[in-house]
Amino acid sequence: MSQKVEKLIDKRGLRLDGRKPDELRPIKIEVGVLSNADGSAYIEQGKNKILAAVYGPRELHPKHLALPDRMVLRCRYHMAPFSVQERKSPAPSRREIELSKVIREAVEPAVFVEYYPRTAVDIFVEVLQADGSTRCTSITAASLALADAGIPMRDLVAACSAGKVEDMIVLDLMDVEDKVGSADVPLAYMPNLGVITLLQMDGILTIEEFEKTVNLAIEGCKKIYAMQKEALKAKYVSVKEVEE
Amino acid sequence: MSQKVEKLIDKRGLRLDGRKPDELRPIKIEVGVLSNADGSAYIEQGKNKILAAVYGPRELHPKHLALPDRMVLRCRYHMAPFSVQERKSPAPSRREIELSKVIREAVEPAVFVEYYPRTAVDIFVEVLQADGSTRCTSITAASLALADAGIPMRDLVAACSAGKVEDMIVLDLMDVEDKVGSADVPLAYMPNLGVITLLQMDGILTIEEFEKTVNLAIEGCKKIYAMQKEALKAKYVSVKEVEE
Amino acid sequence: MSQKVEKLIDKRGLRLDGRKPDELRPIKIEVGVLSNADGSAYIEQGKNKILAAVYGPRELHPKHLALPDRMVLRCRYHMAPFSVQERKSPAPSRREIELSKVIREAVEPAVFVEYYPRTAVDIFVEVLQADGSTRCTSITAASLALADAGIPMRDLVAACSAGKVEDMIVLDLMDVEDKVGSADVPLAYMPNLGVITLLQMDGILTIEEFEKTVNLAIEGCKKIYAMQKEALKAKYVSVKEVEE
Amino acid sequence: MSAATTVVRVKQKQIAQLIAKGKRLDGRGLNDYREIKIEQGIIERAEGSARVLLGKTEVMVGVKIETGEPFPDTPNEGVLTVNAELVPLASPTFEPGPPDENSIELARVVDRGIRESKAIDLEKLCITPGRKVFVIFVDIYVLNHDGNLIDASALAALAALLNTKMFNYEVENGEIKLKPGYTPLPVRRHPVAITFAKINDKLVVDPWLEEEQVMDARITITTDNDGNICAVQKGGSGYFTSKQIFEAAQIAKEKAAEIRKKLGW
Amino acid sequence: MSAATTVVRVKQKQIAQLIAKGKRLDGRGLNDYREIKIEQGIIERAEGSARVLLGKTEVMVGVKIETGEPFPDTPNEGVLTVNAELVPLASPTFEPGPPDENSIELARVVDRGIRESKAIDLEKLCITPGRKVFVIFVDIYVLNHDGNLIDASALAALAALLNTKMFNYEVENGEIKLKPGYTPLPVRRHPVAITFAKINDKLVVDPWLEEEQVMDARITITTDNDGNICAVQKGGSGYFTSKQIFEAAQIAKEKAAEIRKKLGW
Amino acid sequence: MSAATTVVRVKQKQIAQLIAKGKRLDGRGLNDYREIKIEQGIIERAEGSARVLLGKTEVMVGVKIETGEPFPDTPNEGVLTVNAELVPLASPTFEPGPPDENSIELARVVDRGIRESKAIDLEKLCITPGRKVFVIFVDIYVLNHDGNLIDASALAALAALLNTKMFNYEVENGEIKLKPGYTPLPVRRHPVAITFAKINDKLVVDPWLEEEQVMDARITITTDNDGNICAVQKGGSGYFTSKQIFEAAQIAKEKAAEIRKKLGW
Repeated sequence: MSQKVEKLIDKRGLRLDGRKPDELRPIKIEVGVLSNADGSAYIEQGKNKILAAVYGPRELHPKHLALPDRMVLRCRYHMAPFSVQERKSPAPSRREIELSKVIREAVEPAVFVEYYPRTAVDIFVEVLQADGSTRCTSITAASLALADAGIPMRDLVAACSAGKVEDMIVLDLMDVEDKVGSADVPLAYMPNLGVITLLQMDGILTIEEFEKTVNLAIEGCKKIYAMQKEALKAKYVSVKEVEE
Repeated sequence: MSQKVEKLIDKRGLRLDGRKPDELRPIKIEVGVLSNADGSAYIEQGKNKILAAVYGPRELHPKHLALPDRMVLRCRYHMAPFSVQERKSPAPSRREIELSKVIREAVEPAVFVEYYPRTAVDIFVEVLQADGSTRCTSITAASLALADAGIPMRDLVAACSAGKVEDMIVLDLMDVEDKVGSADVPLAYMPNLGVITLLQMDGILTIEEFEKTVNLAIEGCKKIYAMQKEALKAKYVSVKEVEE
Repeated sequence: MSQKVEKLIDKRGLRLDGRKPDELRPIKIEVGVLSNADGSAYIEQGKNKILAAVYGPRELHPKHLALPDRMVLRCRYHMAPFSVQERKSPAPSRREIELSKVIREAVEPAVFVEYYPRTAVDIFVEVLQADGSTRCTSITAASLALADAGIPMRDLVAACSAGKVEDMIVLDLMDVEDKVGSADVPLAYMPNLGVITLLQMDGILTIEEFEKTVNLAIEGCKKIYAMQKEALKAKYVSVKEVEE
Repeated sequence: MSAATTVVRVKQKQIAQLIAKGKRLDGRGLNDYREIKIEQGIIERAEGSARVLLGKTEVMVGVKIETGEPFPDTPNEGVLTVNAELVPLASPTFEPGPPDENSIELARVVDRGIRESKAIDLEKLCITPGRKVFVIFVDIYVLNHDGNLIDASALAALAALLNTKMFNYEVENGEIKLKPGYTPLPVRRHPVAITFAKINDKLVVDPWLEEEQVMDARITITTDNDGNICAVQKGGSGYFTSKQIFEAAQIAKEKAAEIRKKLGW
Repeated sequence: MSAATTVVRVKQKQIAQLIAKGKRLDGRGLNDYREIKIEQGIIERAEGSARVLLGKTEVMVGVKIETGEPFPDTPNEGVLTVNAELVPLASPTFEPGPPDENSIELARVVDRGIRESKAIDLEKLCITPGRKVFVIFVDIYVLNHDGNLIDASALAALAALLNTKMFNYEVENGEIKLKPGYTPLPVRRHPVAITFAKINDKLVVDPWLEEEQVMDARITITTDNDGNICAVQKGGSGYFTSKQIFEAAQIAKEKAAEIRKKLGW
Repeated sequence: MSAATTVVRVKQKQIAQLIAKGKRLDGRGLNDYREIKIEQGIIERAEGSARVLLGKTEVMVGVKIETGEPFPDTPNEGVLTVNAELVPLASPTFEPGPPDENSIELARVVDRGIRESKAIDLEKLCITPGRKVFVIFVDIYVLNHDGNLIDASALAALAALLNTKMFNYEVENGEIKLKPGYTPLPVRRHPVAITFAKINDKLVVDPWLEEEQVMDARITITTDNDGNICAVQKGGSGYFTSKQIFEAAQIAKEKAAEIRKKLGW
């Protein structure tokens, strides 16, 4: 049942889904989609469908884990059993545990953690459907859910991958490009501060290619950042409309 | 090694073990059988052999789980590895976890939970041999163990199943009738109050059949209730005899 | 891939590795080998390579496990996945859980547990390579790590096995002798007090053979005890040299 | 929960007083169901999927099909596996970790409705008797908890099964050989679960979260297309009279028929 | 436990003073065993079963037989698996959950007695060498804990094994074909475990709960029909002299012979 | 940790002030690596092994080879499995139990360096395509934690792989038949991980424990023999500018080349 891989880039330089090398997948963002969570966001990025929710600041159990001078930020990245080709067991995999850590560390630089000492803020990310670069889409969503929950933040965090596919540096890898391509660089960025909060890489890149890839991913983050702000605005506009 | 199934009801309208449709299996009840537990009961109902013990009211760990206005009632239904045809792994199965919940919820209505705030009362049920309708036999035993432990109660809870086997509504299903029959209704009842505290069903019944089955199960519960009271009396009589 | 077993004792009465029946394997002991632990020791006994570390006295979580009149002594015996022929899963096996208990109970008689009430002292034993009688080598190492951590002790505990191999009572069984031999007696001893703190046996021995085996193991412990004291002295001498 | 006790009691009184007058906090009548919205086929990676909104309660179900071994006592039948996750983004009271008693009960009640009504023709899912069959994984994913998870999950599970398609295949020497095209999963019955909460000795249908927080007990009655009962589950630490249960059964049958009609099942 | 420290010390003193005079709280002499009651065959679902009462200590053992693969280093032998559960109804100190160090030690000590004495003829349990053998599951279930669980469990395990019957069978093309009738499990030795508690430097046999709560250490010595030792286990955080151990071994041998005689083993 | 906050702040200030002057607490320059000591072949039971000392950080790696099934998408390749245990004797902050996020991240970063650089020729580890391949278990065992576990573990893993020998064999009817002698594991690349800590906006290479306790973030860059990057991992709750990262990449390439040269890789 393995996927047969055609050429990933055609003669016109277009990718399997018709995108240009530096083109993002179609993105749809909605903020405040869950009534129980303190903040939430839903993103579709190509076939990625990801839901993030934030609960907190709230009490921490057991209490001795609370920190006297800051909140404890926690994150769980989790994939629905039906989100991937072969059914995934619901128990957290090693991959999910690593991604939970790097996603938390990608959004934490944006949060004023010292505002709510002795509390916990929980980020829950559920991947409903996965099609490559889910950690980036998750960070984009988590950052919006934090903002929606009113957690004080320095900036939004936008995330996007870039990579190398058939000798071309391309933006926003989808699943087949990630698997068959020669390098994948997921990156998260705070555009206002101009700093990188997530950076991973696997594959093989020369230092020059690496720099080019990082810079392309940053450009992608900037575009996503604009969409994040739109989505936040849309929510508050619609809330205002409802209130009026 | 699967059981071959003969006809479950013979020409005379009798069941595989010779019972009439509305007849209970032979029942043997003993109360106060374990020296360590605060209360205990042992029941044989046909080939079901079930032991229930109650510990408490006692302290609860961790303490933040205690409730300020009532006790916490807990229940564990567990099957011995040798209680069934194929050895059962000792780890709790999903079925055992569900049954622990419904058994707890079947006896809880009988308990004055507000008498011992901030405490825990634990019910432990061990199925030593299983032959169908064990959740009912467990409730009958658990209720006696609570009474034996001196937990204040509105009434005893008696439980019994009824169901449909080869177009006949029958009382107190044994294993083969449960597996091959067309419907199974386990039910728990407080005869003095005339109320149902457990009700489940699987199979297919018309609404009329369902009513008939529920009513038959209630009749079964009433008979078992009489035996429960006998068993409690027997214990206290024998204790008195020992004391005198 | 199973080991082919030659004769375990040759015509000259020597064992597979050339030892005489009452001869220990070569032993190398080093104390204070880890910079983070409060105390530590490393032992090679034949091909056994074992590291023990002690942390404490330190706080205990959760606090209600602390004892008002003594420390809580804890021990974890653990084997590295690469320490045995077939890779061992890192999850603790039933064997490791039993050995953790008997090792703890073998060193506990030597510790003045009442000196540090409400604290925990943790002994961690890691078997890096296993070649038979690892529980004995572990006790020898754990006892040194406790001493190195400055935990007040009545005496050092030395441990050694003896057993029966091809009708001969021999000292300090290595893996193949343990597996193919007819009895194995691991024993721990406090030479100054002349008392046994670990004793197990499996195999078949007459009572006379059992006594002989126990006495031989005690002789082994006494020799190891001398080496333990040497190793402790060596460490403090070298520390002194460094300090001077 | 304990700190909130007083709040709960006040709300309980308020809800009970309304119910005594035949009214509910959210404006519904005692036997009114909340609005049901169903979207199917939203997860392309899954063989079938559906998202159900029951008021603000939101449940997603994905169906995956794999091959596996049959159970020894049903060598000619495919295997149905229902699993439920109360993921922590759905409610402040849900915690990460292995399934607890609530999610297990939820999965097993939904499972019984499908299984006992014989909704799926499991015999059509046998590849090689005794050796190889299709295994249908029904994964219930609760995304927002605003009460009555059982009914919402049962609806979502059935909607996802009705949306499920299997690739066509031939069996050659015990191995599956794919053929072009898809066939729908053989679903032939439409079990619908209807849950009631008992509050102050009155029954209300389709309780939402505020009602569940104050109810004494609940009862779920699942009926099939013929109006027969195929699964019942009492929950909660209260009790029912048999009269209440027989009335509930009647209403459940009618409500289920209404829903089936509305959804075209 | 910590709150009970003073109570324990008072009881310890009392028990120790009695023992110094050769007496025990429950009236026994230092080397007296409690009464043993054995019932066999009480679990019809199991291939073998037994319930042992040792004073008020109550242990049930069920034996189940399945087929499985042999261990690679003993391709011609069946597999023996001993498991113990300290179920929480047996004692206020037992908690639900996976086996802890006490239940694991209990199972492993009983296992060693059976295994090292070669009580079961495992070679007779081989079906196809290297591929298929019988697996004997011995499940120890402690129902009431009044001390000396090891001896009671070892007795119950052996009694259950002696009660075990296997269906007759033939092997045809590697598959088992049942034949009419049953054969007893091939049990040829009768290992008996005898446990001593050391209290105030004196040994007492078969300690009950109150003695275990104050003992310094315990030692279990298992002997076979010939009076040979086949398993030893020291437990607890105290120590023994070699003299004490050699005396215990002698008494264990005698007591085991008595018990074997009384039980007709 | 919370109690130590003030101590940490004081130390942070002290370390930061030193770094501003291009100095470090332990006397090193900002781009100085600690001394590396490697011992190979110390565990005879393992097919390969190595112990690395990086300053006082001590890591042992054992390599075991077993046979197993290939992954479905790489039927012609052996399987590489990297596992890390932060055993509690290595640090007061390590606890017994299943791998936590730190040990999982450590294992996965080391794994990616080996895998992405194609250090091992996995195709040479195929026995029967699609059915049977060699599985290489790389078990990382941290024995003393004095900072920069990633680099030390990556070095130890590679050293152990370079030390690994496989028995010679033939395949006969799908079964392995041993032949005399050994062959080294086919390792053809030498990925080296270089980790930087960012402290007060400056990068230092190979941070030791005290530096890790006060760092804002870390970045690990693994390069292969050609100076290409094969793995990157940012860690910690801080951030980097792209300029910092490009500088780090350059230094990592140089440092890795130095280390490779020094070790003769």
